Amino acid sequence: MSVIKEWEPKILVFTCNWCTYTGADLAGLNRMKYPENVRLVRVPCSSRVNPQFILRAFMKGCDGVLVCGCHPGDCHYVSGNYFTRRRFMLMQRLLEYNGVDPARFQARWISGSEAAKFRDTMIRVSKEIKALGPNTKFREDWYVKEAIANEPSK
Amino acid sequence: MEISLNTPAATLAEIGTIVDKAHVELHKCYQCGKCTAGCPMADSMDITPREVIRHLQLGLLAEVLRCEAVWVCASCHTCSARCPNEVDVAHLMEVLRQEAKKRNITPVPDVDKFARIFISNIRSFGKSHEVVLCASYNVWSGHLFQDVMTFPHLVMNKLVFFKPHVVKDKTAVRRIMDKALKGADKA
Amino acid sequence: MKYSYFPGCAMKGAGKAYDFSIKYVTKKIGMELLEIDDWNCCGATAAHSTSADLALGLNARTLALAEAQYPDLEIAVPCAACYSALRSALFSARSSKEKLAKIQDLIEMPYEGKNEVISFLETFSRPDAMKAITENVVKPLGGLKVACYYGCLTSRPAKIAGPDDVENPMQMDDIVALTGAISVDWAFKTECCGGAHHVSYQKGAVPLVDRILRNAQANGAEAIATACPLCCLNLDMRQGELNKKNGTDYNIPIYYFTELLAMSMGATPKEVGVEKHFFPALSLMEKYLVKGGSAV
Amino acid sequence: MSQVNEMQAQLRKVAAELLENDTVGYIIGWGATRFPDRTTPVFIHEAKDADKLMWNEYCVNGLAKYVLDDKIKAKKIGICIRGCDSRAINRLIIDNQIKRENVYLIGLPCEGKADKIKCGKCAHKNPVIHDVLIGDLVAETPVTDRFKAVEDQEKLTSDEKHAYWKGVYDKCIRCFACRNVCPVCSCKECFADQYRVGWQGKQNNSTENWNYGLTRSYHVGDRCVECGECERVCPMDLPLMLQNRKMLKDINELFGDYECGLSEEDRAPILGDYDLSDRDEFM
Amino acid sequence: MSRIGVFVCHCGSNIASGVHIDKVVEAAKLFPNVVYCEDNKYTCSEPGQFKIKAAIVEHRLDRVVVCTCSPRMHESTFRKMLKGTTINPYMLEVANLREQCSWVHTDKDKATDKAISLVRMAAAKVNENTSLFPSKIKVTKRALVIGGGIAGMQTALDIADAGHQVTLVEREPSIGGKMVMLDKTFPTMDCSACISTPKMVECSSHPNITIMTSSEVEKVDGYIGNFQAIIRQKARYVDHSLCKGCSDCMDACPVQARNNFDLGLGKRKAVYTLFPQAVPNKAVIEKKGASPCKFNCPAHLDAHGYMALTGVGRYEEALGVVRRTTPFAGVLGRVCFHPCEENCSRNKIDQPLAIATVKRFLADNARKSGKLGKIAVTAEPKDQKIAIIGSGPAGLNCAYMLALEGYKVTVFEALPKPGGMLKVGIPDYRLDKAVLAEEIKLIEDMGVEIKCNTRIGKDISFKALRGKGYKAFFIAIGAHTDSKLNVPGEDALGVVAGVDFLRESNLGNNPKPGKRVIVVGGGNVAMDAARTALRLGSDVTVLYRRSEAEMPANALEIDHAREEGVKFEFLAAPMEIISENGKLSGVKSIRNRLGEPDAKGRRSPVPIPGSEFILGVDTLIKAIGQKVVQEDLTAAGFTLYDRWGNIAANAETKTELADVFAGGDAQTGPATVIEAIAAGNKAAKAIMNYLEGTELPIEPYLMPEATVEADELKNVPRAARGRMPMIPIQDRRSTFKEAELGFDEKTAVAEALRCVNCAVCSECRACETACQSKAILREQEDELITQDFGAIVVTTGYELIDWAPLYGEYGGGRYPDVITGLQFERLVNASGPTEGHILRPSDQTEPKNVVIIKCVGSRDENKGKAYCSRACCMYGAKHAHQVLDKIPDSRCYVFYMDVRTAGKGYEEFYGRTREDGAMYLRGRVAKIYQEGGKLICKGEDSLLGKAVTVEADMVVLETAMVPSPGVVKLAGILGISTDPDKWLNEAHPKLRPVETNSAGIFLAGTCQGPKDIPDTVAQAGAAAAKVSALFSNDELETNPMISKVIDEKCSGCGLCVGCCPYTAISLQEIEERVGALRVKRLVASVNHALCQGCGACAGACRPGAIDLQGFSNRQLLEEVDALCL
Repeated sequence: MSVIKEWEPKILVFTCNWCTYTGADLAGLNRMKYPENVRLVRVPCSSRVNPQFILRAFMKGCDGVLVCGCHPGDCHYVSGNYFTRRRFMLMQRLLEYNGVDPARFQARWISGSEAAKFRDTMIRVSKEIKALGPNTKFREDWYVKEAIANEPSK
Repeated sequence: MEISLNTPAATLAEIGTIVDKAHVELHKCYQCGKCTAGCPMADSMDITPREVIRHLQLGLLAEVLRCEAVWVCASCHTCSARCPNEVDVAHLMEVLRQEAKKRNITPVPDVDKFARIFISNIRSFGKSHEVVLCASYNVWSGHLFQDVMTFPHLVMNKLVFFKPHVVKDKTAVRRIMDKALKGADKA
Repeated sequence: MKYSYFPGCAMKGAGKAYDFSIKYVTKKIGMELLEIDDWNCCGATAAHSTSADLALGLNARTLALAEAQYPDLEIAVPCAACYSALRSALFSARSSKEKLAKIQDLIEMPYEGKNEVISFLETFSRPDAMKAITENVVKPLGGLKVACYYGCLTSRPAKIAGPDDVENPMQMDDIVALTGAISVDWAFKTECCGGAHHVSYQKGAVPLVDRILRNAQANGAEAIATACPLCCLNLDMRQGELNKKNGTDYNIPIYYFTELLAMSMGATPKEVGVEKHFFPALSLMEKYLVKGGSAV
Repeated sequence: MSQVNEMQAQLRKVAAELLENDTVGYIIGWGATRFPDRTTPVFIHEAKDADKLMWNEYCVNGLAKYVLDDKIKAKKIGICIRGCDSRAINRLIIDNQIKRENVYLIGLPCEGKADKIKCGKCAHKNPVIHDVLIGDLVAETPVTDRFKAVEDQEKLTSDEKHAYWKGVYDKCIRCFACRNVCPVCSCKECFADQYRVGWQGKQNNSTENWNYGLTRSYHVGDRCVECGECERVCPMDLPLMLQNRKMLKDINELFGDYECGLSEEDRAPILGDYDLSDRDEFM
Repeated sequence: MSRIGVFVCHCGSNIASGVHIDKVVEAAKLFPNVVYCEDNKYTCSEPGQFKIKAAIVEHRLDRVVVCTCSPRMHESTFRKMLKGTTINPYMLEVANLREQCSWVHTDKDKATDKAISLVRMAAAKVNENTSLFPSKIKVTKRALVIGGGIAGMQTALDIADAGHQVTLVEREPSIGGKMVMLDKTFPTMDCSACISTPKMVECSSHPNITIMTSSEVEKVDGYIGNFQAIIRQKARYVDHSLCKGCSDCMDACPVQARNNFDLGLGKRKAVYTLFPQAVPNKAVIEKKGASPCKFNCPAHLDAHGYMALTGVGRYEEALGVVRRTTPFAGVLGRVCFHPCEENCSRNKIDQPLAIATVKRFLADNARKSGKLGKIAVTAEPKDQKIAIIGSGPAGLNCAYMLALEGYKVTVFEALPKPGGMLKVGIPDYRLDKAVLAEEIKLIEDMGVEIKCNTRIGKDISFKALRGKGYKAFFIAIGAHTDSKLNVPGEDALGVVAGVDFLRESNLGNNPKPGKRVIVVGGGNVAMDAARTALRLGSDVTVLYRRSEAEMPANALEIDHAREEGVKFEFLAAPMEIISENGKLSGVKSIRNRLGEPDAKGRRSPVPIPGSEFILGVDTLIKAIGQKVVQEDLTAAGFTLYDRWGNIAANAETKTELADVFAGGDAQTGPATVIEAIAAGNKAAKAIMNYLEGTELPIEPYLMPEATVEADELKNVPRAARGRMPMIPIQDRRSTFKEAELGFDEKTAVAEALRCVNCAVCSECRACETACQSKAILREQEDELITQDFGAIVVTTGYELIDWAPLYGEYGGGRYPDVITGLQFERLVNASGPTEGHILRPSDQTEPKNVVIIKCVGSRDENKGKAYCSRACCMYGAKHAHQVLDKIPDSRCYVFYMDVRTAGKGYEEFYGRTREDGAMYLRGRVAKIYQEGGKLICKGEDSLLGKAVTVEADMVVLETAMVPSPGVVKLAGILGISTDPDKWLNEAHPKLRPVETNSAGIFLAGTCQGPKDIPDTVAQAGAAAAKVSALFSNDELETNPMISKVIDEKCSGCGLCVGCCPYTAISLQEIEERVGALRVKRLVASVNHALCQGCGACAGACRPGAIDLQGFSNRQLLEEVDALCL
């Protein structure tokens, strides 16, 4: 019981540099609060995100992954997010088909001005993931253990 | 008198279902009045076709169902053809007529009467028959002598028959009509 | 050139001249019309303003009969009102499977919405028909100025009626031109004549006829050709009346476009029943037929 | 059977001519093995050897991918193709792996082979392209249950799904046979071999296997020609098409009916293209 | 092993207050490869940066992680800082501890954990960073501006003033665009021309601006700073280096063409300048090709040319045009079967022009007035002698052409009279031989010698003539013997050949046919024979084996024959000639029916067994075809024939003997006069080539046919073809007087004016004569010019929507007095068709009641466009003002939906217009119709709630703006995008309004969307500024964080190519070793100038063969791994 209390999920958020990352910065500027368990990885465009990154994250013990980009039509690179849309609609279904809970992998459009939407999304997602508990599926505990072992402790 | 625009949600919902039946999106209308301008019957209407739409936009359903315009409409579809915003006014008028009928509101009784007679005429013969039609209409509506002067002409030129043509399978036709009219009021 | 034929109620009554002239012309040009057995009334405006299903049911029945009797023939319809009513039924049948099922259940007959419904403007303006007509014109109406009046229901709603042009259709003009008559360019080709309102709402309907006649007159028309018994009746019946009431001097006899065809193909005005019109229409024809005769 | 024998005779005749008049450098086809119910891919270089070509219900192997081994392409390659092979060939053409003019396609309409799993859901028994046709076209039987298995799988709960695939990938030995035989796997260097970059770990455990399997099905998913070779060659008899067809099914639902490799100028692979009107679930 | 330094920033208390900095530092020290870590109050500050630099040196760091605010804030700062150190600026990662950690979290411990993890991610990533170096691309400092409207001119001027070269490309013959068409500009009402023409002049005189009018951009390759454009300079048919801009050519031009600049309200010449102040002020010729009449004439006579000249009463010039090709105007005018008329575009609306008859008029007119004159030979005399055998149309025309070139020509004729078939084949009632004689005389007067009664083979031979010094020969002996019927009894007395019969009668040896004459055949000879026999008093029946429809004779001939009383027996063929004691008595014939069409589509006759019948006859004339008489030539030593017995010569009239040429019937078999003339002309050219050793084209110069579609003619007023007067029928039956009398002057001119000028330019060449500076280039062709550019500005502007097909209720274009706003501008414009008087196009009267309708095509998704065209409200008001201002006691009604006056002084202007008395009615007009000369507008005043009608004299439709035609094509060429309405897309609606998504390509003006002049000019300036900024450097530094292909991994599948929005990726061939051999294969390659570094390609590439530098797969995977710890 107490373990669960302690437990914080690890949530990876890929964000495009021009919209969502900006939105996140804006959220910061406005001192909006959201859970600590989300970590952003900055990429130039959501279309940069190779779906294999997501598999990798789950393998290595991530509990939830989110891909965020500009709204369709607003892509800084004209059309990138249209590719994102197709890739991850299919990837999401494939993961679900393989037994990964759809909540664990999601994609969202968040523009540079939508700080509030960014915050709300983060809060919601982390709540959902937390509710789901640690991801056991598609995850190699051995890696995680190893990794922690390798971490020089003090 | 002052009009309140705090229309109850129920009414708005009603309007919603009505316009949906006519596949009309009220918000599209920006009140240019091209419908009214082109309407051949506009002169005889109490409120113009544009105003019919306007009333609905404002949620004033009762007024619309009460108005004559809906019944004066000759269903020539000129309005719909010319509307810049693809609002099918004519179709809407038709749906409104049906709705009004459901509520037994018939502000232009003659038009309604004629329709009823026409339909009962079909019920009895399966085909409509001018003499019976006009005769009974005149009796019903009280315009006893409307167009009687034309009658001799019709007769002389054998343009009318006294023995109506009749559908063989009358019952079939009736069954269809009854089925169809279930809900809508029977003629 | 073979069609199944839906005459419609009017053809047995006021529209006799229309009926006759169609029969005459089609016979001349070798177009075969097979009347649908036991067809019923289309319900006209009365039906669809009462209930959509009523209009649907009545017309679906006729269509179903046609489909059963002449599976591979298009249905030719002379009366604009019937044409419109039948077409809308056809369209809703084709709109969706659900709708079709609903219809079948309503009329309790098999029906698939196969056969096209077309007007006589359409049948006659098809190339082979046009050709046949040209070949059969023996007494051209040389120079008769005709205003072709299409009325509402052959042109609107456009997606139902499928006219060549909603505001300024030319089909009838082209056909009439074959008779040697000159179709005038006027503005009221597709304006409404008032339809059934002439019975049930006269005070509103009569001015419409007035407007139509005025514009025809202003554009130099000597005659008006129609493609609908009701239009014809209204324009015809009211003309004299208007002259009396408003002191107008309209002198524009009303014909069915098929009457003009028939006469140019050798039918005598009497045969066609030209003298049966309310507004005297015989003399004009006699005048022109003679002229035309000599022109050959 | 006689029908088939006629075809075999015709095939040999045609092959001999092609080699004779030097239309092709050699012909890839099926040849006999010492087992009566097995054939093996053969490369016929001389007219006199044309009689080594076989055509019978045991001609199971897909041949398309062999054309990739010829790097020099000195001469046209003659190759025997059934419906599935022909789609594979188209695939290779679309992916710029071969040029149409470098291959001479000997079409063989195919009623289905001994391998029922491979041929079970075959929607294209006749070659969709060919230069010469042996025998007559056969009637196609429309496939109604293309995605049946996938749909059943989808009905499972997510735990059941996971359990099922875990079971599958526990078995996998990552021999890469599926990849090596796949006509769609035409990469110069497969991600799965790029340990340095880190797409794929060396460790042998179900997660790595799974990572491999899932990634592979994602990579071929929008281009799979459904020849079923991967499944056929899998030494562990893993249900690989069940994985591949999932993406095909989604593509069909999301982006309209889609069968890959039906023509030389197929529409761009789903993932290499987009449409403004695509469905949006990420709002 | 890399050496990473980590620098944690307090950012004052911004970070420190939310995160335990010390813990972070401690943790960071233990990360792999981290050799140094320190914290810092303000890392971004001067001292902060200095400390980093110091640490780099001290600890030999090779990469740096800065843990501070958002990289969007200071990444660039630290990159700049690193420039001055041993570390490459791209060996830097920034961990965002402020915006995304300290500021957004409350629990300091948790925040600290997150911070540590963020730093770990950054460290892991930076470990995989590689040094990156920006590359440079050179900039061509020349701008291409497409579209010479006000936007284009302004942009060009601003760029040019900044000192850069500009090429301004305009599709029309002059720059100026729409603005110069306007009269006044709202709200200031200053004269549009007065403010725009100076700009035009400035453009043309600016040293840095090259103006290319009548030009279009054909193709554009390359990328920012380095575009190559191919520009098509369309043929103008005028050498602008010579043209002085005087209007002599225009005065000379007989063609009245539609004036597009006045939107059809006025006329202009085929050679024209767009408008008086045009820049450049040089003439251009509108030439759509060769008019059908000319194109389809075997000899390509300039029919259009002489029709045009006739139309304006310049008959002698017109005749001159005919004589460019042949002296036989009078003859052709009578006997030609005129394929010109068959192909006349008038056929599509009423009847063809009577081209031949007008030609006849020209000749007859010249004769009557004695102006037939002589034909001057300008060429200097040459001494080569040429012999022509046969004085038919072919021979004589050949002689004519050669004589024009100054050669010595002798024509040898076997018969006593020259003219060949013209003389002995065609009866007098069709062709008055006096006319023929006079036109032959013209040729003789040019020095051509015609020797009659001189038969080749008998009196002369090639050998002898060569001996006499003749250098070349043209055989044109025609086909003067008949084909046989091949039926029994054919040679009975009384059976004569059509050609012989006609010859006899034409030479005046008046033959005596019997009472009952039967002519067998259906060609023109048959008709001539029949009508001749009829005139000689016989009762004539024509026997033809097919039906009338198949008769080769031309229809008019048949009609005339019938009128005159010739009888016809169709579908009947002779089987046997019956004669009693050697004298012809009857012909046994059989009925035919028509069988299946043969190869030529002609239905061949099939005899009906047992349908034989006998016709009594005294004379039977065979007219079923002619053959060449071979005996004479054979005797003369010429023996080359084809299998039909015609002289064997190729399309260029060359025979196998180098010096012998042949043409006309003799070569082709029986054909027409005009074909013979064509052959003669060709032969003449061939002979000249032979004599001069040149290889000039044999056929006359001819452009592609300029066909006109019926709907282009639908507004052309109908006019019946001129009637041909004829002599009384009884005279026709009995005498040989010419049956057709020809046109009088009035009819001829009227007929000529029916011409619809298919090709616009009639090629009459009047301009060539008129132009003193010889600037006209008749045969000019389009020219393709390739040039390099550094930037492109698109300023293609707008068009007005074609409202007519959309608005049937407004008359669909059938009412001339329903006009568009732009047409109104032309009407009120002092330099317009009415010199500024507002007059109704229909009757040129001043309208008193004018209705203005706004939003026609705009805000109408049903019929037109959903959008608002922005400018209409204002120029609508302007038009209303102008009507009320210019027309005394006029009234103006404006139907509007809304009045949108967002602009300086706009609302006030609208107010003034109302003050002027404009009546504003809120509502759309539903219908405009004509009744008694009035245009009746039905609308609703929606404020009154009543339907209203206005009786107007003129209606002005303020129609929607749409992108100018061809913009979609251009967008394709430039690789830029358009919106659903085809307006060009800007890169960002708010922040990058004049850029496109392709770097280096900019937009200005209405090509981007509807706007008024001030906005347009502002945008033009903005675009110019962008271009100037681009040109301010000699080189562009490209962002090095772009995609890179690893060839070994790339299989060249091309998936990435489709993913790139900048078309930066292409497949390139590389060579690589396979065993012993080198083989070529395709791999992707990235254009570093085009790539913007989005990484869509890297996200798509399955084997990771294409990777994004700075965000490589390796880097991101490491970052992910680190995050998961």
